[in-house]
Amino acid sequence: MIRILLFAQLKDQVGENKLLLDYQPLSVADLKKQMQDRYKFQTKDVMVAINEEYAADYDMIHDGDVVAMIPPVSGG
Amino acid sequence: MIRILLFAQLKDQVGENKLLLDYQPLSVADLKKQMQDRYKFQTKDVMVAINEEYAADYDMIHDGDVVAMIPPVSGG
Amino acid sequence: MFDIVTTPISIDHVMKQVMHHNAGAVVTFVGTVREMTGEKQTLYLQYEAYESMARSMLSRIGKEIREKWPDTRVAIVHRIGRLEIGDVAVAIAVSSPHRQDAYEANRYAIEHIKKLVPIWKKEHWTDGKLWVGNQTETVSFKERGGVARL
Amino acid sequence: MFDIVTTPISIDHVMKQVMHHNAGAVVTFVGTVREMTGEKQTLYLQYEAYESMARSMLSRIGKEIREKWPDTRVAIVHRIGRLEIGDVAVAIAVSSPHRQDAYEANRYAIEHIKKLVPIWKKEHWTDGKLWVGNQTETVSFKERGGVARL
Repeated sequence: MIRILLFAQLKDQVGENKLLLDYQPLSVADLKKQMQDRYKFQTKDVMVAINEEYAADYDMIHDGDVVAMIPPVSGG
Repeated sequence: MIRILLFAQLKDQVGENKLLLDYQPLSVADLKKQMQDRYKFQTKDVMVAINEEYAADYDMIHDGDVVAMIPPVSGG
Repeated sequence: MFDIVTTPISIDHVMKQVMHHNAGAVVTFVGTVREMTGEKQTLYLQYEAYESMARSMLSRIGKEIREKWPDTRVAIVHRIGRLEIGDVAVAIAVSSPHRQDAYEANRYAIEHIKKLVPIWKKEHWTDGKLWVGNQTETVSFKERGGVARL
Repeated sequence: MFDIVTTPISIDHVMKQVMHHNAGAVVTFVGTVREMTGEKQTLYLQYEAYESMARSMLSRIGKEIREKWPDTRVAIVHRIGRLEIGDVAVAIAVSSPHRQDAYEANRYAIEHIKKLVPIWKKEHWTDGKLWVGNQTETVSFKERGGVARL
């Protein structure tokens, strides 16, 4: 199982702040593509964190990971 | 009459915070030289303000002016 | 002190975290909610965060600063939830024996917060609302009928 | 607000002078009395000023800042008299819609204060006392038998 956290406009668009995905071997790039296909949002500017660490497109997601989809931040 | 104000180490050396000088036509450079000759302190790093405005060596001092001898400042 | 809070920030308290006998210089940055951005008037802001990650990112920025400027001390507090005009959203205090380090390290902190720390603000304007899109505030993700135009 | 005072400085009060609805960024510099400078231990400081000129120089620095960075507001307060370790000697607050301006203008203020404003500090060390010689604190006018060695 992979837990996917959504924030800000992504959360509003999907209508959920959390999604559960059955585990399958996939990279960050694969996940972004799946999300884009399913929920019709652009992921070009979205950063991904795996277990609270920013991850690169080629990083693999493992079973049990918490994956956050992080749209451009605007704190401060 | 010219009033001369002294601060910090200059005040300590001369033992006065104010000197009165009979008026005579003189420039800032002239005054510095007089002070140096009379009170034996170096005026190389001393800035001079006439009526609370920094003055250049060639500026003339006028009767009634308040002239401050300003050693290197160290506020902040 | 690196924290995400939902209650008003005491700037004094944040500064006190970094002041000590051998720090002659303390530079503080305070970010407040601005009313006007160009012609647009903000009514209030709603900040949300990925809290656990935001906290650990703030600590990491603090750690990086202490590595780059070894004699500094750093405290950062960011507020989330609903903020009104004039409210303090973030306070960053850096102390150092050297003022140049304090300015530079403080600047480093806010620039990195604006790029990396997972906190988002939703602006509520007189004529609508939107999630502010990126750290430079040049891109906006405008909500229209529930679907963002990107 | 540009002032020379003999009583403790309230940083909060200085910041409040510049905070307003359209200033999203407030940068504050606080200079405190440091205990150790290298190996030397300070017991306390005595600040003196050419007060009337110092006040007008602070105002002028404020005016220059508002000319260079038009949307800023500035407040500067410097304390004189006897200050103990940890006491606040100077507080400078600058607000601006733009954080870069607030940092730069604040830095401009402290650099100009340290070069131009007629305020002097006499350090009282464990092993003597001296007037600190220039703004970079690299030259000291050491008192020896009443005659400074320059």
